[in-house]
Amino acid sequence: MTALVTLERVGFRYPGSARPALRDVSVTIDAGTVTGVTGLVGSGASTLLLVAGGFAPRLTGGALTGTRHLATERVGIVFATPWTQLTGLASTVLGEVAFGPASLGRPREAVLAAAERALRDLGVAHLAERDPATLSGGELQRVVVASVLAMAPDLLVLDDPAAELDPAGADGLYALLPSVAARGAAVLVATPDTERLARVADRVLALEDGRLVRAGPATAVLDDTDVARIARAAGCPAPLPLDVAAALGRIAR
Amino acid sequence: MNAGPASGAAASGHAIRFEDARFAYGGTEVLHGVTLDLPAGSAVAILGPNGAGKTTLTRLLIALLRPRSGRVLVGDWDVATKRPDEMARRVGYVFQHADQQLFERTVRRDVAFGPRCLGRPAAAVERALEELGLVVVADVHPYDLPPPSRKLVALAGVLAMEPGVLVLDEPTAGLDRVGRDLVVAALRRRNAAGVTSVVVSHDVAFVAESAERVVVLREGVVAADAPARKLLRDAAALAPLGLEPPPAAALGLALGLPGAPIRVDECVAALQGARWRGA
Amino acid sequence: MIGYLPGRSSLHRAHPYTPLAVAAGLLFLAFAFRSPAAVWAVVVAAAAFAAAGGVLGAVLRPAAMLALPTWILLTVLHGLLGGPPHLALGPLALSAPGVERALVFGGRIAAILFAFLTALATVAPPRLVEAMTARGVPFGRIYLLVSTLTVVPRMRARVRQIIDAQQCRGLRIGGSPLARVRALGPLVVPLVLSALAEVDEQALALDVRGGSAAGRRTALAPPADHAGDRLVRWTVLVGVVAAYAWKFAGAGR
Amino acid sequence: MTLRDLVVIRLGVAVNLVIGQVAAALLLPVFLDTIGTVLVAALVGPRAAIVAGLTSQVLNAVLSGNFTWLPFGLVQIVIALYAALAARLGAFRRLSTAIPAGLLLGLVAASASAPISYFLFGGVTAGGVTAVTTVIRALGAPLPVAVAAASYSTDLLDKSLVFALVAVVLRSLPHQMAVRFPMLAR
Repeated sequence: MTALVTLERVGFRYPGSARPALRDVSVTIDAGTVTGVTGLVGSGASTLLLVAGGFAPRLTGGALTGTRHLATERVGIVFATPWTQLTGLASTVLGEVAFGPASLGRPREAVLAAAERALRDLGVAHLAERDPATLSGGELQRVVVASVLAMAPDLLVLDDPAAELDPAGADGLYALLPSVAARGAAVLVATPDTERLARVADRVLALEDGRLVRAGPATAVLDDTDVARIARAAGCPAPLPLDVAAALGRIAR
Repeated sequence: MNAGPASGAAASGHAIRFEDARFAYGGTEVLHGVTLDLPAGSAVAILGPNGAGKTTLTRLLIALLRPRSGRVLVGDWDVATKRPDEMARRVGYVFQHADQQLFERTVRRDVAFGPRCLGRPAAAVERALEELGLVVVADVHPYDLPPPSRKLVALAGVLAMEPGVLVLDEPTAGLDRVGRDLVVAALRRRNAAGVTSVVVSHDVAFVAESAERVVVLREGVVAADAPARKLLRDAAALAPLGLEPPPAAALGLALGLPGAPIRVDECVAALQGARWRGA
Repeated sequence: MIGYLPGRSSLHRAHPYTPLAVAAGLLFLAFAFRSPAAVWAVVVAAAAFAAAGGVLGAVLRPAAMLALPTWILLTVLHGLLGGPPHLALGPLALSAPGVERALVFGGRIAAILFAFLTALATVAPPRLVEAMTARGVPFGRIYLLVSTLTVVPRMRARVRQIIDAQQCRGLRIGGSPLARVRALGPLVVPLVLSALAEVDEQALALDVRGGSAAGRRTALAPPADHAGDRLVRWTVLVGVVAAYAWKFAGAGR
Repeated sequence: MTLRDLVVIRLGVAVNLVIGQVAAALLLPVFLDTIGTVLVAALVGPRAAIVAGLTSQVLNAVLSGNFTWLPFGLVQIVIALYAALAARLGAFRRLSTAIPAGLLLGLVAASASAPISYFLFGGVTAGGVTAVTTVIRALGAPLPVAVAAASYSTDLLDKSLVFALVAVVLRSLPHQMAVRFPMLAR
């Protein structure tokens, strides 16, 4: 596997803030994998996404320390709120998704092909002619992801992408991430929703107070899903089961 | 600021009654005669698909909307006769995007805004900050905090008003486990003191932890009204809502744990009581 | 008040710049003349413009609603309160120069309203975006003109929500003038702060989709610019230049 | 101009376009529709503020259908430049300087809009101002005086409130947001 992002002893501080948001983080992110980032609010998960994606300090200001190597310039980012991420320029979903490739000045046919492929990949091809303003939150967030994927990013970072969605919408969105990785991109997703993260992440990074405290497969890193809490109380040794199916074989009378 | 009646003053809660309440936006009726009786101190969750009328129902409680016919009562107040700022003495309403309402320069001052408008004592402000773990950031600007923490600040601002009824719209979106546990604890504490809570949420695990009773709204009518312990273990009833039983309930069911647990601590107690072993 | 009305008229099919150029030309012409007859000739031309777009009926109502109050005020301001000589009109004595002035100013207003409401009703915003993109208009200009319009409904909803939320915290919307001025703070400050808090997300979302790309963007469906379109636009330009030449040559009256 | 500046300008324009809703809810007889322009002037600078003002003028016409306001775009430029200068001189640091600066802007803005209104439209501008003009004219004042007096009285209240509100907003900015706007530090 090729390392797409390499961070060595990276620290980051936002402008105007005395406290570093990241401290001494060393990690590599590989192409073709889904990496989860989790931690309590304020632990630095969102910051890690911005730094790994090369957005901080370029667009946020602030000071980066340590070494960051980013093997690509094609990085996509998705946030929780779909409405901050639309251009507001297009009157159709297809137009919205085509905005990215069109702004690169590629030929018309290539732009449309990229947009249509991204819509198909996310299962929203049937929405192509709809006005984005008429979509539900779940549909809109898929369109946002499609818009970013139309740029064919090598690295896709998502910051709690399902926070505003209902459970069905959230499940649908998380289920897409492994397929994005299967096409060769590295996916980096931060969320406090450890249950869903455990289902899709090849690897999970746990942050505490800006430091990377654990990294590894979900079962080795996560221990705070509802099921894991129950299993721990039942005396299960680590690694704890994270969902109901895993727990059934581990708890017995 | 507002010299209202003294009757709504803190501590004990209020019962809620919907009597054949109907509501229409323009010509389209979205609530078709809802009748509900929620005694003081009840912990109620409202579930339902988008567009079922959940938000319409809760907005009636604070007079942001008035029923077209029928009545909505909070204690002995008919909401049709009150303005929202008068209802605020009895009903604390936390909006889904409540972080957008913050405006003061410190967390503490923003939490104190509601009590100040109502002329209520400031002691409740410190209690609310403490309850939601905000004491350490009390002098920080709310917008210098991450968005999920801002949600807690907004909730604290409503708790500090010490309303007899709490209405929370999707309070857990984006919160981490610690934040969710703080919200659950605050709700349970209020329920025990007689405060009525009404929670609108898609988050069934949170509903299981915070509600005793679940009302399901579908297309503007009450489709189900059952104890949470019954409804949240019923996969067939939840499926049409796009929901599944919460993990604790599902595990309890799969293992056949006694006492029909739906909460994490109930599962833990059941497992320890029956001497289950983890492997 | 009025927006785009789908149709198949020559204006609907024209290059989007053409109706806009005609509307702008009519505005300049309305200010070029100072005699009531000339100004009202421009009004007739503007009405003919609306008829050509098949929107005369649709434009008449909003134009009348916008123009009537000002016409009434003009009649009072200039007709009734104007200087001598006065014309007896039943019980009223109207100032003759005042009436002339009211006709000129009222005509200008009518011409501007007809011209631009027609352009608004016949130029589809997505086609305008395509036309501007094809012409290489800088992204920022298109973004500000079009994207801002799509953001307005959401901002209105947010204003409503902030008013609701502060009322639910006990803020009285009403009372003495001083109380109402003081209520501005809790309503305006959160509107601005919550919007500013989203600025970075919006800038990042645009950035990853090529918002800062330097080259020319691809227009996906550039509207055709026919010889007839260009002829009309040149005619308008020549007509306006001629009218002002005539005016400044001292023949405007 | 960076993407971020562009997003801030769009925000300012959007605030201009919707803020009337707040004034209407509070039944206050003011427009406040330059608050976004003034804010952009203080946060980003004069050029961005001019863009915000002109865009607001065009979009206001598009949204209301009242295109007769277009020539008043000139006033927006005056407001943008004045606000940027006021920000540079620190007028927004205190209410006690912001309000007089706003009053002065009221005079300046009215001095710019009254001639446009008088020469192009015979004294007719946005609804409320024209009604005041008519009343003053009916009391016996000559037309140019009536137009000027009406513009001044409405603009003074409006612009002083706008400046006061922008001062409150700037004072309420969280530290981490404020440091992102180099204009503020000056």
